[in-house]
Amino acid sequence: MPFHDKKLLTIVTESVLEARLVKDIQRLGAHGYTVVDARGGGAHGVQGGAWSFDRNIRIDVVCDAQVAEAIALRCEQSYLPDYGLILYVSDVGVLRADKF
Amino acid sequence: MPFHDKKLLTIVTESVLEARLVKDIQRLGAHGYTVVDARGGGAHGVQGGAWSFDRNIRIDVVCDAQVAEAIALRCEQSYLPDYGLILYVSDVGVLRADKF
Amino acid sequence: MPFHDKKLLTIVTESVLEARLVKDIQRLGAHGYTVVDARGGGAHGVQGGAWSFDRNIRIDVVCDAQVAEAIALRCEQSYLPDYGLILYVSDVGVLRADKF
Amino acid sequence: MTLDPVVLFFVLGLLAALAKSDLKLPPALYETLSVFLLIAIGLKGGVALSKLTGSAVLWQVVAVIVLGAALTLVAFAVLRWRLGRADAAATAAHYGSVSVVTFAVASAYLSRQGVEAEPQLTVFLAVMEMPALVVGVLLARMGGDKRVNWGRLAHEVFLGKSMVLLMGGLLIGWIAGADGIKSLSPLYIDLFKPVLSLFLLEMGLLTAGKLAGLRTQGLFVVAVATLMPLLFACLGLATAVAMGLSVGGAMLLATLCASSSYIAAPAAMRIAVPEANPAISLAASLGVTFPFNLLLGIPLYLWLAQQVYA
Amino acid sequence: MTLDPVVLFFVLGLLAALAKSDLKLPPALYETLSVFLLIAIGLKGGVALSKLTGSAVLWQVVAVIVLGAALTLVAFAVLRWRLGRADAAATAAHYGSVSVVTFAVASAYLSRQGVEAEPQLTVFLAVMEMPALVVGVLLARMGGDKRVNWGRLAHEVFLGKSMVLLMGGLLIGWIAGADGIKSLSPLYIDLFKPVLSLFLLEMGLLTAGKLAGLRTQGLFVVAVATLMPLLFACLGLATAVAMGLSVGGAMLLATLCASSSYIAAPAAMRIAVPEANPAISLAASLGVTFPFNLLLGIPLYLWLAQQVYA
Amino acid sequence: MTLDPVVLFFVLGLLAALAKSDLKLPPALYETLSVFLLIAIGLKGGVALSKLTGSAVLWQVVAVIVLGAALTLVAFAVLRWRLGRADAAATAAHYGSVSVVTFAVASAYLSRQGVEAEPQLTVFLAVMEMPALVVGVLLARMGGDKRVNWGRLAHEVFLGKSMVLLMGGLLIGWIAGADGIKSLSPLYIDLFKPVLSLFLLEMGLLTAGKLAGLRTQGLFVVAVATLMPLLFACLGLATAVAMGLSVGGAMLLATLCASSSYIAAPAAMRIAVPEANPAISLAASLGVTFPFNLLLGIPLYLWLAQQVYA
Ligand SMILES: Nc1ncnc2c1ncn2[C@@H]1O[C@H](COP(=O)(O)O)[C@@H](O)[C@H]1O
Ligand SMILES: Nc1ncnc2c1ncn2[C@@H]1O[C@H](COP(=O)(O)O)[C@@H](O)[C@H]1O
Ligand SMILES: Nc1ncnc2c1ncn2[C@@H]1O[C@H](COP(=O)(O)O)[C@@H](O)[C@H]1O
Ligand code: NA
Ligand code: NA
Ligand code: NA
Repeated sequence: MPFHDKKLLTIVTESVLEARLVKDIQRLGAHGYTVVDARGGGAHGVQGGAWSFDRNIRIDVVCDAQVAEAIALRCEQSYLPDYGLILYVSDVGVLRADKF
Repeated sequence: MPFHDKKLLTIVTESVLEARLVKDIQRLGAHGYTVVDARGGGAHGVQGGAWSFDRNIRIDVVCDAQVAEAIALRCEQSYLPDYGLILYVSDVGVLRADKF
Repeated sequence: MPFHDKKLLTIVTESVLEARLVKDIQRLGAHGYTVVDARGGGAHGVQGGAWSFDRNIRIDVVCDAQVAEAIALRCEQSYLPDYGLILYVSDVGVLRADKF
Repeated sequence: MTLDPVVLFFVLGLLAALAKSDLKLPPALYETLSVFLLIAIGLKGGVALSKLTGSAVLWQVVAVIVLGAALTLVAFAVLRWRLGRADAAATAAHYGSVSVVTFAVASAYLSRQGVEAEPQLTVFLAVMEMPALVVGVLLARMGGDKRVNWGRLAHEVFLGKSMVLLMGGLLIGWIAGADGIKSLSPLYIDLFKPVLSLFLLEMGLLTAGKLAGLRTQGLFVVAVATLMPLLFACLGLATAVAMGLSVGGAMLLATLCASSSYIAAPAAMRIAVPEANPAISLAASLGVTFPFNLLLGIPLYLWLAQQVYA
Repeated sequence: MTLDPVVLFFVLGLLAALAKSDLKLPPALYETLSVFLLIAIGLKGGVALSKLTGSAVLWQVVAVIVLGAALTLVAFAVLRWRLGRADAAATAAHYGSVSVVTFAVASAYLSRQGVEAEPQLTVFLAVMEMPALVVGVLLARMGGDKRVNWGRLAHEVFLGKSMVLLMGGLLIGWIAGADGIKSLSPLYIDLFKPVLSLFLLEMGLLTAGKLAGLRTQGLFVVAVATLMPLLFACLGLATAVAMGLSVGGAMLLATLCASSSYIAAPAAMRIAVPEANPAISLAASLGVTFPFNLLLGIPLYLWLAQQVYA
Repeated sequence: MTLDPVVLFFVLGLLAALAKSDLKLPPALYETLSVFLLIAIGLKGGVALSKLTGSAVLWQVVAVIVLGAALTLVAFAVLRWRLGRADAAATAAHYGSVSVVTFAVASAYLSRQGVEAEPQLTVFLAVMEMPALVVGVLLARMGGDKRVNWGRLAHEVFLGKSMVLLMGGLLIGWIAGADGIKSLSPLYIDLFKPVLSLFLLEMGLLTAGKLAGLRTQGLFVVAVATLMPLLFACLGLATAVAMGLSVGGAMLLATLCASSSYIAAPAAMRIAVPEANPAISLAASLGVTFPFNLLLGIPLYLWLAQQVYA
């Protein structure tokens, strides 16, 4: 089966940013996104997940390389300085290239 | 440490399909699966996660390339036409090849 | 945009191990981790997610190859023999290499 | 004719969501509340049933099942005018089926007005969920070449969560009787209305989300979603008169007919008629008909019943 | 000897799950209900304790701790016949420990029958959780070369969720006394039984899942899981007589002995004896012993106690 | 002057978490409880308001809004001594704002002591949430070059979850009045205190987590977090006297001033002043001030009020 090359961009950050990130993601050209509640720890300490502002989300976006870069740039400039946030990209193969 | 090459297949779709997909996955030769509740948005609109039929799930399966293709084919034929569903594969290294 | 190469290590296992695994991960040199509640099935049967000891967690760690190997080794020796656990690594690109 | 405070909670949720407040109730709460309401309604009905004698109720149950099926056919005929077969069938199933919460609010409204109703109405509620789903699937498949997986549909209908809880509660109430249930009443009876208020808050939030979907569905759907309940309420009233129900019973049967499902039907249709677009049926059922019944329908149906019985 | 309606909820859950209904309660509800039950039982016991004087209870507590340890040894001896050391030890720990919900249902049953019981039984419930876990781990490690991480085990046992809530509730009830607790009683006392009904619904759903595991475990496990409770109930009765408890107290102690843990013990054993297969102990404890006690054991133990005290 | 049992639940949670127990309540429960408390407090206030006549309250509301803004300025002046602008401003916003749970515990304490308070205090609670947030953001942005997104801030403040629920409850209570609310009281009134006990258990668990953060924040933060409430309580008392409130009203206003926000303020500041470190303000507000008020402050403020009014 032919899988088409795309990028998978994953963002883990504070849940207060969910609404804003979703808007950014759509504005920058992605055709969809998936969100999962998470907890975790990093440079900004432990996010235990008990409260809304103590909770992380994980957002996954399958998209083209340029869209992934645009979203990454937006995160780096707008959120990375002040919020707990990590971001990584990887290569994935998708079924219908035109969907993404 | 020797990591063995396998495929990671990820499906994001409506939670009503969980039981059927799990059956499919097992029948098509995967040795396990992991499910996480999710929300998201795409061509079928926003799945906010509040209700059972307004919720997505994310299923991850580590398996051989043939099994991944078989599951992908099954999804494409049986679910993609009518349900909100995306699917992607990537390369992963696992610890014990025989477990998958 | 320059993405730097790192490893993404994913562990899926019983939720009773969460506290211990987090300690291990930090001790072995990772700078952060992300945890998500999960359910699933595998060689140890179905983990339905209803109870604390019937629930899985999925832990993701972005780190260097050596750290990933050290964590994998620790899991293989300490937890794999007795607990339901899978583990896989993949390649990801991150924004700021020094964060991980 | 002031609004019941529980309805104000619905309005609060609706306004909050329309104003884009970040108010959100946890999904687990929504599920818990719906489990609670289904059991509580079932228990109450079961206890009431345990006091009944005679077989009249049995005939009424049959009549009500036929009514549910008939309403689905009517709804299909109306909807087919503009919608494709699958969409019309799935939406018709929603309207032939019933809304548990609308029933609960109507019951609360009745008892506030001091009007009594027959105990078997809860049984009607339970049995009216089902026939519409079967008829809806039949309509969707008629003439098509897709075969129906009846096993899966039967499973979905009879073992769906809402059916199991409603019927389970009914049976437990019936077996245990008024005395046996007494120790459970501090939760299932005394807290019923305030818990309903929380549930309606959540429904308000969810309804607002579906209103957005309306814009794309057009005027036809909105018109049907307000006029069909009125028509069905009248059909329900007529049946109630024929069955010899009291004013209260007639009003509740009218409400059942006028109400449309947004729990059992969407779940069943998503499985059995997947090619139907759930956005259409939910926008109509939850976005229009549910608030319409809550805010205007319920008092109206009582007024209608009182005119008929005057 | 009709079934308490709360037990009917268990049956409902069991049947729904066996019929493969999609009924599922959210995990957060399960956790909330168990938090509630533990606090409520603790509070009630604490208030009762605050009215006691004298040191007789202290000796009884010591006796009951010894009893818990002894039962674990007996269970181990029986189970070792067919199971490996780790599995036998872990399962024995389940049977030497106790089930909070079985205790709650037994108390409800007693008070429905109008039989009183000593307040310290709740204290017994709390202290009987623990010794079995320690003995179980000792048995698993005896003769082996794996060293026990006693710090981790102690932590698991004394700071495990159920111990903290039960003991915390006990202390708060004891400090605040009947008057102080009065403002809390609308939740912890009045709603206790109906909340228990919801919890039992969930337990029914979970039990069905474990029944599937039984098939692979074979007849030996099933036999042990039905006969051991009977044996242990008798040992409990004997101890109760020796301790001078009333009929009600004796029945509850018998129930505690007959009951097996499925919350504290599985969690502790998974940490301390990870090489034991949790499917075996859960299939026995939750799949067989729990429903057995609920449906047959509890009335039987009261009958037995009444014979002994007649 | 014994501790209210609800406060014991806080202590239990605190100790359990400090002892590293694995006790954790599900996040959905925390959210559900906070939704409940906000609605319940709002409803109660709204019903009380519906009985008031005259415009005196309006002036009091204005006075209280000014007070909230003034306290924020005072807090900023104190905090700026050692903290950077953003951190000082964000933390000041926490202290100028109020804590719903502290208010609830204080009300419960008052009614246990048999002291009455004016109904409008609940309105004060609602309106005092907001001005501090606005002033805090202004202080953070003054002299800087970052522009404030006022639209987003207004949205966060007026449509934030706690504001919507509190105000919504208030309005519903006001519209429905005492009679209309009666059917809801088994939940929102009778269960208020026991539900508060569960919430405080959770708060204890969360507070322990923030205590850890204190170590890195140093003595200055701890000192401010204990002394500022005392100072603010006195300012509140003075205002209350000037406004002509009763002893009970004065005590509650003092408590409002002394309390600091840990729900609305952190959420608003994270959005509007993201460069502030939330660990500082939460360690102070939740780690120190909240337990201080709960355990010592509340009885002290009543005593102070009684001295002033003696
Ligand atoms: N190395 C990492 N691997 C996986 N997740 C991480 C890592 N570092 C941080 N995170 C996640 O990202 C969130 C914010 O990271 P930080 O800004 O480092 O506090 C944390 O709460 C974690 O959930
Ligand atoms: N490009 C995407 N990246 C990540 N997740 C997506 C994407 N598109 C769709 N999804 C997820 O898949 C679900 C179904 O997609 P769709 O069929 O496009 O509505 C959505 O609700 C999302 O959770
Ligand atoms: N092949 C697989 N793909 C994805 N997840 C798996 C796989 N095998 C096991 N898992 C997950 O890992 C857990 C433990 O696996 P096991 O030890 O095989 O029972 C399961 O409960 C699943 O959640
Ligand atoms: Na209908
Ligand atoms: Na036992
Ligand atoms: Na304040």
